[in-house]
Amino acid sequence: MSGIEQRLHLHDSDTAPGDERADGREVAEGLLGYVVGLVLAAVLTAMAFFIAGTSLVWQPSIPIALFVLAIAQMGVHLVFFLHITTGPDNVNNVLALAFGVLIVFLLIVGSLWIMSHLNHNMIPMDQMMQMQR
Amino acid sequence: MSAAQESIGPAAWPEHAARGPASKRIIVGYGFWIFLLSDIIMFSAFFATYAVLSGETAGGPAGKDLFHLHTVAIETACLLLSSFTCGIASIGARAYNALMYYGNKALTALFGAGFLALEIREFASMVAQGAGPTRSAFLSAFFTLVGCHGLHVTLGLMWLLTMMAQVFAKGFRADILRRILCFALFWHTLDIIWVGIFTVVYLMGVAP
Amino acid sequence: MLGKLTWAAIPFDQPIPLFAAGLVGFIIFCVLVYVTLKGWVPYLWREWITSVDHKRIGVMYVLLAGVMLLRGFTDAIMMRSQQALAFQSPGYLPPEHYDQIFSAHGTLMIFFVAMPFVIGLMNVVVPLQLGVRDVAFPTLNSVSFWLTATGALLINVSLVVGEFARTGWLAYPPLSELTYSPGVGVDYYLWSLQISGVGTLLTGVNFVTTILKIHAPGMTYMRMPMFCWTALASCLLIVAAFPILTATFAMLLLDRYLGFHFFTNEAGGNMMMFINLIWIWGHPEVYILVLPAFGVFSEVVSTFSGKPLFGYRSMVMATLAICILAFMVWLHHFFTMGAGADVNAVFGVATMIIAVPTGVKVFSWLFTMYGGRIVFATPMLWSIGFMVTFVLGGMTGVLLAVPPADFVVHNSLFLVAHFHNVIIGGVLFGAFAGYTYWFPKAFGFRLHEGLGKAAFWCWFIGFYLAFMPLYALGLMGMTRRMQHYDVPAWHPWLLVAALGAAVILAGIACQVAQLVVSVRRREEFRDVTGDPWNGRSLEWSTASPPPAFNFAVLPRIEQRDAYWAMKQRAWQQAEPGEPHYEDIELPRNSATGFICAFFATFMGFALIWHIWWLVAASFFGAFVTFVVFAWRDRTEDLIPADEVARIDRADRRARGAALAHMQSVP
Amino acid sequence: MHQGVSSRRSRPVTALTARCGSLLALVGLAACQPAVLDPQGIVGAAQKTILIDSLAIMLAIVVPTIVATLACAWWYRASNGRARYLPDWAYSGQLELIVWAIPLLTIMLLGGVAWVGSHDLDPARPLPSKDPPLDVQVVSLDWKWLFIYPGQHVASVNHLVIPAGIPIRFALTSASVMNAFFVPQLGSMIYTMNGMATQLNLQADAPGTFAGLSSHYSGDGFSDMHFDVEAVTADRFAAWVSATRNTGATLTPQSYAELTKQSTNVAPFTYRDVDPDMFQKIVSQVLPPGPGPINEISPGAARRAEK
Ligand code: HEA
Ligand code: HEA
Ligand code: CUA
Ligand SMILES: [Cu+2]
Repeated sequence: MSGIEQRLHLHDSDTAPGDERADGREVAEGLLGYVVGLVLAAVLTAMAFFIAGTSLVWQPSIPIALFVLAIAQMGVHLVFFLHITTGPDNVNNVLALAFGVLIVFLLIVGSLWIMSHLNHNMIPMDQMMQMQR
Repeated sequence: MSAAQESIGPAAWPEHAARGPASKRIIVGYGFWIFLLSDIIMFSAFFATYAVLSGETAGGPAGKDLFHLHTVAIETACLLLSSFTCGIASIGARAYNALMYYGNKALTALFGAGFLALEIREFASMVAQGAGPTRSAFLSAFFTLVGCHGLHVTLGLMWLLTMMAQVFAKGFRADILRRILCFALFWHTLDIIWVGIFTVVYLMGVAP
Repeated sequence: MLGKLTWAAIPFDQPIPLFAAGLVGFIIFCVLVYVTLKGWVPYLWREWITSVDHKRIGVMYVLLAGVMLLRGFTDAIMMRSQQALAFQSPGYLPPEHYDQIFSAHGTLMIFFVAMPFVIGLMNVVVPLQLGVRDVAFPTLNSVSFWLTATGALLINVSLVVGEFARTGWLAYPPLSELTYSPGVGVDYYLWSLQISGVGTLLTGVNFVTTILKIHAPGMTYMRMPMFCWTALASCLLIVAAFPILTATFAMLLLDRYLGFHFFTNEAGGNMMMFINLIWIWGHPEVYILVLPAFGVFSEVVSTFSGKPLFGYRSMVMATLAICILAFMVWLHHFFTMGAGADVNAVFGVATMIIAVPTGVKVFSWLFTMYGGRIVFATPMLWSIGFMVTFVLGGMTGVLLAVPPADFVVHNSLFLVAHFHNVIIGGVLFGAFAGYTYWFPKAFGFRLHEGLGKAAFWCWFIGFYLAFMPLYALGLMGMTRRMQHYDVPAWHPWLLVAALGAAVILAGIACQVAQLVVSVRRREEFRDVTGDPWNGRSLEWSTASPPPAFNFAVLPRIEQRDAYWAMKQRAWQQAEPGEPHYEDIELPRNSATGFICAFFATFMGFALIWHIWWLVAASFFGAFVTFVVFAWRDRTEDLIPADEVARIDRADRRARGAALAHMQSVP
Repeated sequence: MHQGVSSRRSRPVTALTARCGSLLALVGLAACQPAVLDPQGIVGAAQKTILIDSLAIMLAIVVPTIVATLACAWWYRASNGRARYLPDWAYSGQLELIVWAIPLLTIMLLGGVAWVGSHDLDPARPLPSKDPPLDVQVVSLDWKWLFIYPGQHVASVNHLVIPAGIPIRFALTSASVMNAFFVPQLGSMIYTMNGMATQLNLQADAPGTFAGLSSHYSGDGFSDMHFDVEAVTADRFAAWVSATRNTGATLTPQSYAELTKQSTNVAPFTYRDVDPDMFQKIVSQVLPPGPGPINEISPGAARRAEK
């Protein structure tokens, strides 16, 4: 047991991203984590594919639902596969992730906002004239 | 400096830094994590471009006319399973269980290759229909975003095979274990990006 | 076989560039021959080219910046003289040549002068300030450097073989698309920046990891010197911004090489998306440059005032605020594209908010000087010159951030004046301050003070002469990038600006002379104590130049301004006993960086000229290099404890004597 | 305000002499041509005010900062025995508060100016006026400007005639690469881009001639992309229109295709008649974008071909 632990180099108060918690879990426990992750991810994926193809859901809400499912699934991957948690040993990993997510958010939302305004102000003339009428 | 001044930020900070340099495994893992974040940001630029250009079909086919969701579903399954086996392989590596390692890495490679084959087939059929990347801005953005992910998977496969050879030649040495950690991070991240792709490109592309 | 490459690529019909390039080529050739004849090649190979020592790599970065100065400044002088002459006349540079010059000037100055300079300073200083032996990934560091050098090389090759872009330093489409720029100029631009961009990104990753994960014991975040904080912020910006540049350029490349339609006029392409994306990178880029300079000033002002930095926590917060805000303002570069009042207003206000943390920094430096005992050494002169100049440039920046004001000065020489005002007054002055401040640390002797001061005054005066007229010209309606003009009122101002560039030239001459004189009289300027300025942070606690392992024993840090505190304690207590020396492991030299860059150079060149077999061959070469590198068994060399002890004892003796001396003369 | 533009451009002899006269006058004025600071229209005037106001607000703290820096550096020089040395003083709560508060308050003020200003002076916003605006459609080409008057069915190249005192509603596009339309004395510039139409509203308050130019670099011929704006009285404008309707060619897809080819220093000329959908056809890309350089191998070769 402690042999493994030593080889795992997990004695620091810090963990590398992707490392599992250093409390000396068994291999089986590690497996369990991946299985749970796999099942959750599979369920979320199935839901997403189902919603996209169904007419049971109120149509305008579909994109939002898909977004939420995607974010949930990314969360599942982060926690169960990449082992990013909120523990104190993970602070730096989470902060870096938060910074990355912030940039991604600014980039995508900012671009879409700007481009939609630009495109709106720059529709070809025939459409513009129709609008003025 | 008073203690009050010091305690900005999470309590863990000063404590861990107080011990001097972190271990090599943590340094390598963290560095690679930062690199992956930059990769995700690069993808987000392609995502933003795709979102902006997705309506610009220039009279050509739109997503609805081109995408086959069942192929995408199989692709998704392939990647998800490969992510799973990759995780198991990592456990195997850390338990020094060669069989567990090789077996699962081989499965990972197999699923990855399956994914790639499906993707290449999809691309080829689109090009054959005259819906290649030069047809419209929408298709340029589509091929670039999805293709960039595919390129990452390809590079990942090259890396994976190199790693298997390395373990074979050198055994589970500390530096090899660090690389296995990085590869696992890389592979899982590709899966996360794929979640974005199948949601934004395929599902939203065909959703009414 | 050779793709698009033919003899026509060499501009035989343009004597000026051909001659200039020939001359440079000849000089390089002579240097190479001289070095070989002197038998220095093995030394260079062992100690520099394959070195993975952060100090050596840092010096090479600064050297690269210095060499690129030659071209960047030549371009600047040519532009200034062309505009001085081109009143109602075509001047001496035809448009297709002039257009290459300003594009090359902007590209070189930003990517291959300013970037390598600040990255070089970070390389030399950050691990020393953190009290550690190296960066997180030493070999990667060498790869970064050599990839940057590859980019610089490719741009300079474009002088002789083919042409450079004629699109401005950001290559807006559709002008940069194949239809409107069918030549290889844009391809040179794109590939050299893609390759060097990878290098820069890796540097960013490397330093973020270093600063967050590798410290001497006790070096908590709140005890790090300010320069480390700004380097961290700058590298976070690199990590977040450069991938966007890579993606954007990749799309333009796909348009040009494979007929995609991202930014073309046809098939639904949208050039506005390029402009949007390039500025999401471009705005953070200017803070990538200026933040490390802010760090340098913090160190310099505090050292030469003999006081700790005022408001350290505020400074840290301001740095992080700038780091985040940098990503929320990019639209201010295209207010005039027509996104509408709301978008413009939001981004205009967001832009101005950056003036708040920047102002906090300025005031903190001011209060650091307050109550100090200020020594006007050259680094301090640069810092004061900066505080005066940068404040003006920042102010005009805020003016540009007011959308209705920007509507009449956008793209004018007013804008050109703004950014030279902040870049020269901020980044370059910072680089020069850092250069004179840390030079003795890196080489073991100081730079000549008199010439340094002369250089400062030439630069300072030359800057105002060269760029204040541009503010006036901007308000007089003169746009940037004009090859000639017919308005008489502009002419006198442009003559003054040309004069200013000449004064700057004198400043650069002083700097060259300073370097030559200092090297020749190095024994006279020798720094035996390792602490020539009565410094405060850890880099001064080791020898100059530092041994390969930086610190014989990792220092223990108990408070901010760690070395200052150690000196205080040393004065109070008797000399503590000798530390316990241990064996030190250092990363081995590696040719990986150089070989990778070698293949990258060929790959870039082959891509530019469509020589596909060479592309494949060099890609394969680079891959093999990596695998070979990954296959090494021994990655570290051991320095035995006796050796460490021997080196360290000499330093401790010299330092002890110096401390005693300092104490006797308070 | 009258000022000389291209004397290298070929012009009718009378215009040339007039121009020479004004040139001489200008040289007499020496080096002063305060374009942006001498606005001749309501938009420009408002922008000038905003510019000066913002500058004044900022100078009010920037100048003291500079003075304080120099004073502080001088007083605390090491050789000044009278200055008090505070080797450990590095923190003061009050000062820190002030340090954040001063720029913050300034920026709140300026931010207000920016917010209101960018709404009031949005280029797409119609100008207040009792007269209906005149529509002008602007097309930037390699390397010249085409001005189409849809209501009058005429067009001109490199010369813009507008009635003074009446708002002009511009719709702008580009035949090839990006440019920006800018008349410094009238105010706001705006980009022109192929496949899109941007909007701009300007007005000249009184008759006069103003310099206009492209303020976005567009390639080798860029420096010559300037034009004159002639603001005239309503009567003279009507006279100009009817004179124009009687001379020159008509602007058809064919003559437009000819115009899109790269050329520099095109002397101003006019079109007697214009296809009413011309601008829309350009914007919606029914008419293809300009071809760019033809058969270029190297810059030198292109130049040789030009000669
Ligand atoms: C870091 C950025 C940087 C720097 C330092 C400079 C420095 C100078 N620049 Fe540059 N400039 C740009 C960035 C920079 N510029 C950019 C981005 C553009 C826009 C390009 C475009 O339009 O696309 C531009 C455009 C530009 C123009 C074009 C204006 C126009 O569009 O009409 C002109 C005109 O004269 C000009 C002049 C000068 C001059 C005279 C200097 C000189 O004052 C300064 C020369 C100084 C040096 C060369 C010193 C630097 C040297 C070192 C740092 C190394 C020292 C090393 C050792 C001692 C070891 N610049
Ligand atoms: C190192 C480089 C650098 C730095 C630090 C800055 C700093 C700033 N820049 Fe600049 N900028 C450039 C480099 C830089 N810029 C370049 C290269 C371009 C043009 C690129 C191109 O088009 O080619 C450009 C262009 C540019 C534009 C686009 C203009 C246009 O295209 O029309 C704008 C507009 O908002 C702008 C604004 C600002 C602002 C608000 C700051 C602020 O960060 C400044 C903050 C500092 C201060 C304000 C001074 C100190 C503060 C005080 C003393 C406090 C009190 C003061 C107040 C409250 C006002 N810049
Ligand atoms: Cu550019 Cu619309
Ligand atoms: Cu900016």
